[in-house]
Amino acid sequence: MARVTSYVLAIVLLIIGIVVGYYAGYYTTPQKTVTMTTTLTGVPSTTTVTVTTTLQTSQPSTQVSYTVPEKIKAAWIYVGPVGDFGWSYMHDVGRRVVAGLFKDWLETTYVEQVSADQSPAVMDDLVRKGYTVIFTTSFDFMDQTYDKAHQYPNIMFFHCSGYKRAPNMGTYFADLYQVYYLNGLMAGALTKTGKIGYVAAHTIPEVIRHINAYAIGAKEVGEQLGKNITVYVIEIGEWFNPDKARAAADTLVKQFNVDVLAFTEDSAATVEYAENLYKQGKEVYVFSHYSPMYEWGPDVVISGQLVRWEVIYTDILAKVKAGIYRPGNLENVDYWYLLNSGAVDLGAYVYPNGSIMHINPKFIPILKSIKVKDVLTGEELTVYDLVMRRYQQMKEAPLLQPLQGQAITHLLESIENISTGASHVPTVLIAPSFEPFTGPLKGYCLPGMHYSRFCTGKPDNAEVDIPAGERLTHDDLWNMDFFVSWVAFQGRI
Amino acid sequence: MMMRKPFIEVVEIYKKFGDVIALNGVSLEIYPGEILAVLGENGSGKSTLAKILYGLYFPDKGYIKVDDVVTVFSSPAEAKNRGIFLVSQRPQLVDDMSVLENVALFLNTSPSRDLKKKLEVTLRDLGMAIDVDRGVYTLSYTEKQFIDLVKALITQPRLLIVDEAATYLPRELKLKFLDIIKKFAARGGSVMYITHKILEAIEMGDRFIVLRKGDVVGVFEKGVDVTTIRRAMFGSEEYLTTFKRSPKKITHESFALSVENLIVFDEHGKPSVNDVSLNVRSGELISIVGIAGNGQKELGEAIAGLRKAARGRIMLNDNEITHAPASERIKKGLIYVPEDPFREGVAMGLTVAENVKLFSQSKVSRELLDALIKKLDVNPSNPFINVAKLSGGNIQKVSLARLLLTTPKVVVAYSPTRMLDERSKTLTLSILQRLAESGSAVLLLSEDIEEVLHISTRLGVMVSGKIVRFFETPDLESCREDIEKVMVHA
Amino acid sequence: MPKVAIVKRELSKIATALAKVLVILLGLLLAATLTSIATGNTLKLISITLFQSFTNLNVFVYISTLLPTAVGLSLAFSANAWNLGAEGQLVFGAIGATFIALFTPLGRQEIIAPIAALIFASFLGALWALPAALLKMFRGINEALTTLLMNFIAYYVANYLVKGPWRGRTVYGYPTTDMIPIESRIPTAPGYSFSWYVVVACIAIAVLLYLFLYRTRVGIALRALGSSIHFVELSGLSSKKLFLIAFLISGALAGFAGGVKILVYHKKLVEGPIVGGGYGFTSIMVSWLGGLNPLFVIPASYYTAALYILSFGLQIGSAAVGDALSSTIVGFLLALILLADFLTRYRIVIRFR
Amino acid sequence: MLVEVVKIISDPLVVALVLWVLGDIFVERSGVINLALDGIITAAIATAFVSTQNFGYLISLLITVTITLAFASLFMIFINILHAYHVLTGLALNILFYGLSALIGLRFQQSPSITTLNLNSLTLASISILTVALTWLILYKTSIGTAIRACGFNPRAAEHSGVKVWRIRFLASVIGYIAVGIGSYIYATVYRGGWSQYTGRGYGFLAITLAMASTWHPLLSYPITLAFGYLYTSIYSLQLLYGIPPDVINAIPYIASITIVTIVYSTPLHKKLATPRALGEVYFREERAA
Repeated sequence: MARVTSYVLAIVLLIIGIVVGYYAGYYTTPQKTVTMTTTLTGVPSTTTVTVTTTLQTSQPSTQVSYTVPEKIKAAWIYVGPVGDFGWSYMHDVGRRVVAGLFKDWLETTYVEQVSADQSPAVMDDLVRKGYTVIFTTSFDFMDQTYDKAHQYPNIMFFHCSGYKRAPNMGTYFADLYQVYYLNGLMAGALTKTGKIGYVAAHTIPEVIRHINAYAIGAKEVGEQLGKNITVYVIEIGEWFNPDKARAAADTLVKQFNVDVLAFTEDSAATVEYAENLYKQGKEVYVFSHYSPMYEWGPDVVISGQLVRWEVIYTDILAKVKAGIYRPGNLENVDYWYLLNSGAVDLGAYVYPNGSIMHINPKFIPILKSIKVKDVLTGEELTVYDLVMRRYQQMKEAPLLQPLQGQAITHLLESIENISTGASHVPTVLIAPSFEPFTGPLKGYCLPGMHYSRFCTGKPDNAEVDIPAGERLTHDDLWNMDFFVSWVAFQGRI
Repeated sequence: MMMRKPFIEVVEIYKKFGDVIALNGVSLEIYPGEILAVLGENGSGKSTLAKILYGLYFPDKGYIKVDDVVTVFSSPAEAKNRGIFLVSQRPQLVDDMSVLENVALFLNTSPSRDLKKKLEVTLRDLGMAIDVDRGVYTLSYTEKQFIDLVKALITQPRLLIVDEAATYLPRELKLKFLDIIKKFAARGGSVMYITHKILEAIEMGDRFIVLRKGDVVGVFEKGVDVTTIRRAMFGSEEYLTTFKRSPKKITHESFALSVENLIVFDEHGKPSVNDVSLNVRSGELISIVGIAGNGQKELGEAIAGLRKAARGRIMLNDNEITHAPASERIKKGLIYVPEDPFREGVAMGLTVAENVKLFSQSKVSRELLDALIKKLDVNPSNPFINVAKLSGGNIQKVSLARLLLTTPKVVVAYSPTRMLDERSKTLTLSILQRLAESGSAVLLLSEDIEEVLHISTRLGVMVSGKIVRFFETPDLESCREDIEKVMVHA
Repeated sequence: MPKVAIVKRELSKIATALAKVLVILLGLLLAATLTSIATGNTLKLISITLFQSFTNLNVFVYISTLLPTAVGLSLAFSANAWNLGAEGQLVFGAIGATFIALFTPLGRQEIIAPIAALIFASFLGALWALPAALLKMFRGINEALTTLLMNFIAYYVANYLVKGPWRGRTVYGYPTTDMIPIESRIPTAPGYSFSWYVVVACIAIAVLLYLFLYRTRVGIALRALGSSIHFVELSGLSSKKLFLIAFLISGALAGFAGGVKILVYHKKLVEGPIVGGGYGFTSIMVSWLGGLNPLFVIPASYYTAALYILSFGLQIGSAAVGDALSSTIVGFLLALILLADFLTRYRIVIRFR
Repeated sequence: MLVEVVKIISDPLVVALVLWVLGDIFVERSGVINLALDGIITAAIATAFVSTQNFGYLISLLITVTITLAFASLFMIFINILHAYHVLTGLALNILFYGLSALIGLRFQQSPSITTLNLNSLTLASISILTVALTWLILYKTSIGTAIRACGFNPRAAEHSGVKVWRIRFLASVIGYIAVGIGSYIYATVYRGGWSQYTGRGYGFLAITLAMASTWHPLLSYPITLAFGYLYTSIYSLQLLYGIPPDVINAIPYIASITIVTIVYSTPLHKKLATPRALGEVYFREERAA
């Protein structure tokens, strides 16, 4: 009996298998034609604008025949879920903006929750499905993207936050340190204890820049108001861990008497924590990080940093469509977008009409009531005005604007202004007229990290002394491995 | 009696496990106040029937009629609600809980103080002094079996199914056990008494039903004789019990196995083997008997290395093995045949062939495997079948394969015939005897003097962890009464 | 009142396999239909993605991590060694491979480097499994607990290394080591992201472990350990040694997988949770999917790998399918396997009297 | 010292953790390996969050517990009716529940945060202490508890005593998952107040580990969870004061757990703690193996 049933079952299964196979086969056939379109070849366009100047020695760029396709298919790979309301979320906001803006010729897609070792397979899949522009939005993906760039010479890759580039792989990043400095100014004005906290995900140069800029700002104002500013830093060791961020914030507040917090961690946990404290009657202020977090803590968020990846994505994709960016000339494409580009901004909330709330209105009267001096000019003004003045100073960096997006410009970023030799035009401003990382600065090298010109070859905790007037260069910022001396970190209190 | 309405009717029950038909349309009825004895060999379907009546197995076809209501039980809970309870071969208690908790579990109440009092009274009335707060794992097999019965009686069931539960109890306790059951029937309860021991059945039963390979092959009234039942049980097949004690043929003067002043503690740190010394020469078959729980099991396990020896020495061919792990002892030629084939005798989940392969230190060829299966009469004979699919008796047989692969220097066996029907029991004992004849030193630890009387060259009686007396005459049968007296009254 | 009972069903092996395949296929169709209804994508698009996921050679990317780990675990589980620490052992394997490739002269020897790195990775994986095994053997401490806890510790060890002593000189302070030398990397198949060498090795490992478990006395004894320790002892094999063997082999194979991840995919040591990536836990699932039989673990790892591809593939080019929906679908499909397993092993009997 | 203890006892995260551990103890005491806990917690947190936004605190508590029970029932159907391997079921369903959590959260979210409930220390402390006491009473002093533990020790013998194993396992999961649901509710509304995709992932495994470490005994689980909670939430000051790197600090709770368990097992105490021996056993009534 059982035997008969199993034979019947086998035959039925076989039939169904054939049907299913046919069905699957039928629907997969047209796909082949889709893949064909991606490998279209043609005469190279003559409208190329080459901005590249070979600066670094690199592998000879492979000659790839390429024409700009009618419709551009671009894909984003995210390391986290879009719903994290942090890093991946903001990238996706950027993606949605360009998708709407260029909807006539741009088709976008994204893949979320991809880990480093899964990313190559995902890239394979994307290439096979005809995507020609791939944005990989995590440092973790750097080497994998680099490898795939070599494997697929006519696909354009853009990697966020890394430093490896190839003829068909560019890099981009929006850096927040200037905004952190502005946050620091306000923190210095609003702290009562003079103790300021910082919850850091990892102490990598990017975060070290943030912390230092923040500390410099806080001291600039705090010192004038007679406060002894110390920035306490706790590193939690993870990019995304709301509960640990919260525990660290709690430690800072309860054990180190900190009353203003800032953080680099991809969740709103620290803001939520401060808001809860406020409801329990304890006032601890906080700066929102990365995405607009005002809504999480309307009573405690002073301001924050905002990122607008759409600025970079619009630029890249427009240039791709125009044929400016093409596989073969991305070797020197490196976006290092600061305040002046609009890719980052000061604020914690975006109004429905698109304008930005730079400072929580609740705190504006307080900031306007505190008077300090501008250390550059000696002029007396309110903290609010100081923040806005600095904001304007850093937002203006006129000459470099059209060149931005090119690695070559990084060499010039620390040059404040340049003399033309013509007597009626004394100097031309090319970089922001104000830069937080300008000497004199004193600091100490971090244990185990010795890359910068200040710490290479020196022991852990060695003194760093940046002479007055010296402005740190792009390279110095990239390699930052020291804290300014009023940052308390890992036993150095 | 026939005029009364049956309490329960079993109608055309059919149950199949894979390709094996366990019950092939069995019908019977049980009346209030009677003891129905169900007889059959291993694998005849007795236990399956009991489990279907108790809701543990779901019948493929057929139904049960209780008080004229047609039903089938899909869980023991349902059977219990109808007043049916099964006391099975292995006491079904939760080892990790106390006696009180087990009873509370059965009665579906909380382990309260009232229950504790009630239970203590009941136990005292039955003459059992057990601390009800003790964990069940600390109880002996006998005690567990009693608790299993007692907890059933507290609920005042209408039908008590006793599945080989008394078979392995020592005589005195067995009588007590059977007495309780008889009293229960006398008060109007129904009993289904399942056994493979014909004499026991005749003693207990009011009516008899004999099963063979899932069929009812005979229904007898009180007064039937042994031969009739035996013929029904075994059919035309002849079955023999011819044991001739071979003349003592001691090949070595030295001892193959010697135990010196051995002390073994049980789970509570009380000595269960207390200062035991014994020597076994090659070619000898020595039996140690005693009522269950007097230390035979612990002695056997200590010699096998499954239990720690607290003091004393164990020597194997003049090598000390007191602290060697079990695996080491086996390699040195000591083979232990455990009582419980399920837990220690075979590995469930492996095939017969794989089990045999594990016993053997060398390669096992297909021919050897087939020969072994034939010799041991394992049914079904397919060596690539999962052991778990065999019946209990057949599993025990597979576990005996370890004795047939080599001629071991020393064999220690503890109740190896429990769970076996008479034919398999004979087979097992003859294997042990043959091993002794071919030069092994055999130590047989048992709770049943019947089975060891005929084959032992020497017989020791163990009471409370001590060997109180050795009997060594050519005619041990004549000492039977003495031996029993020593077992009970030392 | 009708009586419902679940009883065993005995199907032939072929019928079982076919029935499972049928249930899975129907499940895939059902999943495709539901997804297309839920998201408004055409059934065609979803079906194509489904079909492509199961035919995409990149399944080997996942197979080469899941298979060795799961095969090792199935050995451990059948020996009743509850090694839930594959994740940590995998991370330690990665640490071992990085050590050989980056910090020893072996790392610059072609061919020798990857082999040496994988061997050392296996060794470190086994080493990380050792404390749990020893604690169990000598102190009786639940090995499931210790191995589970040691996963987290392994994560933090890796984190400490990449941020502390092993932090690369050329990585701009990011928490990774430097790249391992080219000689020690294992090249990937053109157009794909896996290495044929590794795939062949993994399948060979599965087959060898099958032979070991089912054909050798020690292997059979390991499986017997699952049902009775005393039985194994009484067969003349030391259960403690066997337990240790089971633990070490499963640890070593997880370590091997960790080594593969470094040599093929990461090419440098990164933070623990990124190296581990949850594969250690998924492998536990895979080994049970394969019924703890190394040969069946191969299709089980293929299926799981295809589901990984599927969960990303679904997101590409279709509207409204994010990770949330694709992981729901993957969970649904896995649950269907359980259902298929049930249907082939049991049947439900309903009787009205 | 006392202040520290009070702080830990009334820490909402620790209270949630205690409830999760106790919920897990109920389920695992009945012999079911509860690996689906992680997914269910994640989904329950998402549910608690979005239902609080849509319906307010009180109704949200009801909804959270109901939905948690619905998820638990799905898990139990696989275990008890489909007779699936516990480990496999748990891990497979986890993936499903993670997905569902994100679907629920993303679909019904109104705004990124809610105002957290401000429960005072006494309330929070008494919630956890009461639950511990209640768990102990139910498990050790009632008939249901006896049946639950019997199913964890030896389902076969329990069935033989007239216990419907599947029903008791179901019941145990219902009781346990009520605690899990309340724990998740506390996490979402009292502790966090915010939600992002996959919030709460990982706590399930942590709870399972802590239950294991306390040998599934409710009274023992409390101090162990408190100790872990203390190490988990309060040791970042070590980093600032003594310069201990974060990864060493993060590893301390886990190393401490192993050490504590080793010490406990080296004392005679552990012999008194009977653990559910049949944990993970796929119980099929008609199985012929004894």
